[in-house]
Amino acid sequence: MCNALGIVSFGDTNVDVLGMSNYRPVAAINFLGRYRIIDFLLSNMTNSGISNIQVYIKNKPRSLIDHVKESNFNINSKRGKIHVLYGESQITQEIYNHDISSYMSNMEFIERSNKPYVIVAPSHMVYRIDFNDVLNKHIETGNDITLIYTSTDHAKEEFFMADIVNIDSGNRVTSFVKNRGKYKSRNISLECYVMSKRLFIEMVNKAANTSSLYWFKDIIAESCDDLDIRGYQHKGYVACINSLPAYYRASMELRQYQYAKDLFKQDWPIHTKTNDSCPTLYDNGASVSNSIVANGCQIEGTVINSVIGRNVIIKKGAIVENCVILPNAYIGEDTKINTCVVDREAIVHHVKKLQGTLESPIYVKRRDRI
Amino acid sequence: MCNALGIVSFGDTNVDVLGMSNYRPVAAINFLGRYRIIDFLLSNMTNSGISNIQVYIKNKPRSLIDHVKESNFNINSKRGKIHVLYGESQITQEIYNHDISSYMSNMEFIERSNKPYVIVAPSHMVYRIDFNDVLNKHIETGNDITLIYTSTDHAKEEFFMADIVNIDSGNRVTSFVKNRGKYKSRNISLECYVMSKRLFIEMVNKAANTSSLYWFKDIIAESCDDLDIRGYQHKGYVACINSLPAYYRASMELRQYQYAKDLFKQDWPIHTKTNDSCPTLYDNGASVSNSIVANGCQIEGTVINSVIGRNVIIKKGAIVENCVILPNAYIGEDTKINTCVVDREAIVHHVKKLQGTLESPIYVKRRDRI
Amino acid sequence: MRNNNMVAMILAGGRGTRLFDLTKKVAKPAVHYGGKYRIIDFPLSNCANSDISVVGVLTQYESVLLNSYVARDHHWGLNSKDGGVFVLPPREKDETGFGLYRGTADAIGQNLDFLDQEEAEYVLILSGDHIYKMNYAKMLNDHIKSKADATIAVLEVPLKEASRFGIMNCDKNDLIIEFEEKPKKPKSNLASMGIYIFTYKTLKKYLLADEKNPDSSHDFGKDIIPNYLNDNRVLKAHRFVGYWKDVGTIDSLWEANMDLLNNQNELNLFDPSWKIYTEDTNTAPQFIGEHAKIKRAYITQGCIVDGLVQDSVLFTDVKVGEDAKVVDTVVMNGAIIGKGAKVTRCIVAENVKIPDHMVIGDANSENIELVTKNTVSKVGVKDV
Amino acid sequence: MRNNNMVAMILAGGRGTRLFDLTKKVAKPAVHYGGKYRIIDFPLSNCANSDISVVGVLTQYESVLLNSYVARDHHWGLNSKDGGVFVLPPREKDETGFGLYRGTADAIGQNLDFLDQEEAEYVLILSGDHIYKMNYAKMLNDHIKSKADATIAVLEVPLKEASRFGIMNCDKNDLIIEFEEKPKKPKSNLASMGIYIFTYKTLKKYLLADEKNPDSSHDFGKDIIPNYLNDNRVLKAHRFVGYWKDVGTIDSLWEANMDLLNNQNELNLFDPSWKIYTEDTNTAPQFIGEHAKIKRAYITQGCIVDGLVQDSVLFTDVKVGEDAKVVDTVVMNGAIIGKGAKVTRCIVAENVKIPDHMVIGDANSENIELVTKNTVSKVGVKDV
Repeated sequence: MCNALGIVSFGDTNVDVLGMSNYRPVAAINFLGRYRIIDFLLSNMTNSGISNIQVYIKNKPRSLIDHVKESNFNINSKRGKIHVLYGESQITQEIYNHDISSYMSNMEFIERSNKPYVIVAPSHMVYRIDFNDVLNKHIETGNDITLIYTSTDHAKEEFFMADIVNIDSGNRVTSFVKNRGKYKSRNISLECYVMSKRLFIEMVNKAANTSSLYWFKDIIAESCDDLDIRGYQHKGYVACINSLPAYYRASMELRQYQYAKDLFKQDWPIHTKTNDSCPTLYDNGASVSNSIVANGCQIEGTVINSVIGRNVIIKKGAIVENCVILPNAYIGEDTKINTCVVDREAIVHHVKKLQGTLESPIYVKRRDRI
Repeated sequence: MCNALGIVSFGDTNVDVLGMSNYRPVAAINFLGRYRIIDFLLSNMTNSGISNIQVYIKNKPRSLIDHVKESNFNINSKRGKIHVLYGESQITQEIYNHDISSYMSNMEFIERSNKPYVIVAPSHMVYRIDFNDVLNKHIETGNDITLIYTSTDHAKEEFFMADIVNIDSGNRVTSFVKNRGKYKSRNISLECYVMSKRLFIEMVNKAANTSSLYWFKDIIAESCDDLDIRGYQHKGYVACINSLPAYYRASMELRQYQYAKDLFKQDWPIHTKTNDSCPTLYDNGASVSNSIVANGCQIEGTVINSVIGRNVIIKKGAIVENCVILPNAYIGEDTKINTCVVDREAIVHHVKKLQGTLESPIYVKRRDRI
Repeated sequence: MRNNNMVAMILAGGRGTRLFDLTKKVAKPAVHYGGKYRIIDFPLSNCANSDISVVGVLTQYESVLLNSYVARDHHWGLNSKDGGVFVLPPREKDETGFGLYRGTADAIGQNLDFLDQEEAEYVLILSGDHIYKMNYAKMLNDHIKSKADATIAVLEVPLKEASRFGIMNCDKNDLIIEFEEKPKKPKSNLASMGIYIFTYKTLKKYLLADEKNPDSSHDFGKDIIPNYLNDNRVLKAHRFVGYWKDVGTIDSLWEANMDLLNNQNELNLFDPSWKIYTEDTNTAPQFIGEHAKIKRAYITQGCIVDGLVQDSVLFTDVKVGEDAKVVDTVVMNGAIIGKGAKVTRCIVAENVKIPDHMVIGDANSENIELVTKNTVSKVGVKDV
Repeated sequence: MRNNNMVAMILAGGRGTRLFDLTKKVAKPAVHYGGKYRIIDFPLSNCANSDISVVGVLTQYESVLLNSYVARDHHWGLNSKDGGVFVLPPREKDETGFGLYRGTADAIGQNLDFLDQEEAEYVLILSGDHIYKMNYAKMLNDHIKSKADATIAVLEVPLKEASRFGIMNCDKNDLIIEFEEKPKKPKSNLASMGIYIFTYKTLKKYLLADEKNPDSSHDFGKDIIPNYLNDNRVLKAHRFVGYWKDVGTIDSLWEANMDLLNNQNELNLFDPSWKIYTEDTNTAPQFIGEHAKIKRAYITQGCIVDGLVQDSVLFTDVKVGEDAKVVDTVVMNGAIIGKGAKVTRCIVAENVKIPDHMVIGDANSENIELVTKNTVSKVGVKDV
């Protein structure tokens, strides 16, 4: 039982999965065939025994509310609650639409929680963690804030624009800088903070009083000297989904079982909204390899190195290679697509060939017919 | 089984329960101690076998979404759905924020319904009706639109600014006018329309094309000559809650069992969100008469001719007369209040006397401490 | 949430014969209590509030209502993905054929496959007919910390009453060294509440052995606990402080209801942090009429009151007519007290209709009178 | 929603002995089918899709898994406020004591109190082990329109096979005039599907009378329907057209699975307007490895495939190793096909692990081979 309130924060202005986030918050983007990105963080929280969770979003709440309310995250329906919150008053300028203003306008709900700790984390970082371990360590050490980070040797290619965290020999966080891809090996902040609820409220108020443009991470960065902020290294797989290429890269990595098995453990279910689709029919003519396939698909064509979402139809002669196909999309006969991201309910039919690049995969819009 | 999609519309600009609707849509206002106003319409729909319902709201969706999602309206959780919808794009001017623009921006969901009929009704009209009777009559008659109305002899005092509907001897609707309280006996529209889904979509499109300021009722009014619109008289109790005095009047009427029994029938449950409050304790010193009391209250004072919401505390020596007290309010020792509406979580403690009038009852704001 | 893998098993097979007509068609755990509850709401809500997600309910006698009542597990929020309330009646098996539960231990022993299937690590044994609020998560912590094989919840009772209970004699660390069932000369005042936590792996061995023992009465108190003690297993006493009531008789059921009239009562059903959940009835709020006089009463939704109600508890959908007098009385669901009727020191059973002007019960009676449909038809109408 | 007050009662007590080891620990209705389903998902989903909200499941034999499976009624959306799936095993009663269900009619007869409590107006009797999609709401309309006392769903079968079924002989309005159980010379080809709608009030009378009849076998087909016909009650035949399968044997279970490989199959599980709901497993999507070759297969979540799968159905969490060959085979939940193993014309039971390089089954076998843990340990490893 994790004695903490879970707070799902939204990413800052550097998090924007181009194209896809026009239709929903990054948290609600479909991922790996049957999930939404937020499922991984919410499952981390509920599997850790956190049953009161606040999910903050910036705008376009509908898809996320529907998803969260209709998923079964395995918590007691009377005692537990996953509460989707957002600013109800209109924010005149996008620049003021940050996490601090959301926390401030929902402070009543934060104060009402009877948990002594908070665990704040954004949903665009995908990994598997038992928050009990982090919280126990935090309590044992007795420091002010514990920050989860990952060490990577791929900081040149991955985690672009994420926060590099500098840690001294005593494991104390000394400063943050943006990762602009200059160095290979760096410690990257997962932007997940563990602290007492009291300190969290104090920090939020302080941020609001300091500047009306401050994000929560700004006030954290500013407090490195005054507060005892310690690092907690997470050793497993991490994907940082803050752009379309990053989304694409994570999908390509995780379609391979050797990466994915770190996220999917028997005793650590990833909860999501079931769609009650039937199994997938690999029909005459199908040829599939090196791919993730969700249920409900009807495949008559060729699929190589791809992620195929729920209820996708791939007709005869189609060749889908290095692609991410989101639920309910339709790939028509003899269509050849390579290195594309095809959004929900899109129909690729008349265009017979599409070829993107790793740095900029082709994006086919939601409900597009091409 | 009512073969219709339920559409809960929002009231036009004449519907504003002053003060209370600052915090939530009229649909979500607490009513009769344990309900929200919308519960009566939603129960009408689900009890009639309508299990796919769209609830449209103008703004401040949170309280209504939470209420609807956490209530149990007794529909199959896989097959049925109560979908709360609202415009996600910002509307720059309030004047454009009308039902037509909501329908237009959610047309995808309306089109997706596989029901051949729609029943459109606003939640601020409170009554009990089996929509099967109306729909069967509509199908039998074969007219274009069926409109439900009530006949009243109190049009001077009640239904102010509601629509008077003029009906010819053939039961055909000929025109509408606003009720400005000039005449005693009138037929009042309950703004509930039954028609085919096809015609509904047609009318919405027509309204949008005609004027960007049109409400759905405007296009209906304009179509009296072209379409066969018939009246369906509802004979039971009706309350029209479109202002604070109207809210107050309805509460005062329905705290009397002879009126309320028309709404509360054994075989017609009013579904709502349960709060799991314990029963009410009438403690030493309590004196209660002619009132509705919800569960979870602790009463040590006097209550006369009032509606007392869930978990209200009324301390020793307090006298509550002709009042509507909303859930979780606190009436302190020796406080005397008469003809007041006390909103949720308000604390009346230091002010020892409050006296309103029937035309303008005193309103104590949500979470106020006076 | 399955944090601790503790599965609760509620023994709900009791006939409750001393509750007479109240349990004629309804198992005792399903008897109404406290205005809107049924007794089994208490262990079920305690489970929900203690983060337990899987609950087995072992039923046997007249259980159709009880079974369908507990099966609606969303009432207690126990409908999480991996959780649920599971009705476990005796059943036919490939190997053993079909038989009734022979005792409390046999009831669990016959459901080891259920516990295996739910991957129980700990088993919490509860009774379906006690009224109390208790945090079983804390008891589990105690069990784990003290490395016990079994932990038994105990209550301090007055020493002179101790001989009515199963008494635990403990060392200074509250480890149980001796168990005496209804001892004539009790050595301690720690009474077993019939609430046990067992480490499942060990319990399973004992239950399998007990199943085969022809001399066993297959009872936790009489057989399993003594066997644990004989084998020098670690048994921990977990002290409980608070309201606890076993409502075995009409008088004690009445008393337990009357306790709710005390605004200082320890059960405190107003506490929002430990709610007792129950069926969600579709009833209107309470209508208190113009002739009503209410002096100290505990009244729930659906009641329509137009008479005097004093020191009484009214359950869902009770109607009290004009000029009726209900004093020191518990009126169960749907009962109607006719105009001018007078009811004193009674429990009025469900749906009983007391005719206008009938007088029933006595302010000075030694025992509480149970008013059933039979009573009403037998007693004549006395106009006063 | 309780629009029509029709309560469904699913007879789920069958032992299914001809399914051998598949039903050793699991009642037949709980047997897996079609990748992700259990057989009883079909009647339960049909109920949900037909707007029925209260379903009783009559269980008897080895029912712990089945009971806890159906009790999680939110899987079928059947957890509405007044609805639910209620497990109804035989139970002890005040009057009658305790006994097993003696037949299909007795199973309902012993649960009249449940039907009374749920205020049933019509009772729909279903079998828990048939695979089909059917709109019971339409059948009820038929029942009401034809003012029948009972309505029986019937299926046209080839006349030469008709002698294996209960055959309904009807007049031109499809009113049943005669019922023949497995007639040698069938007069019609309308076979009873064992699906009945009864008007409850009438049925109750017949069931009460039947309970007392010592000569009755307490069966709907053998006793109740003939009694109705004798009394000139109105019995309607409701014609069903579509996919319907009773999977009583290993071969027919295999066939029913193979039917799903046909993209034109009448069962059409892809239809979004009539979904078959089932347990929500927490499995990852399918991982298809780099050596995988999939030719006509029906595969569900949680599978990890790196070999050849041809004309086969893989259930949840199946693993197929590199160079393995799975042909004309049904592989049930959690089974593992080792590297280089070859499985042909088999049903591989749940959690069976086929060792690397084992060869099992025969492309020309007359019957389908059921592969269990025993099979695997008995058969030697043949390297090919």
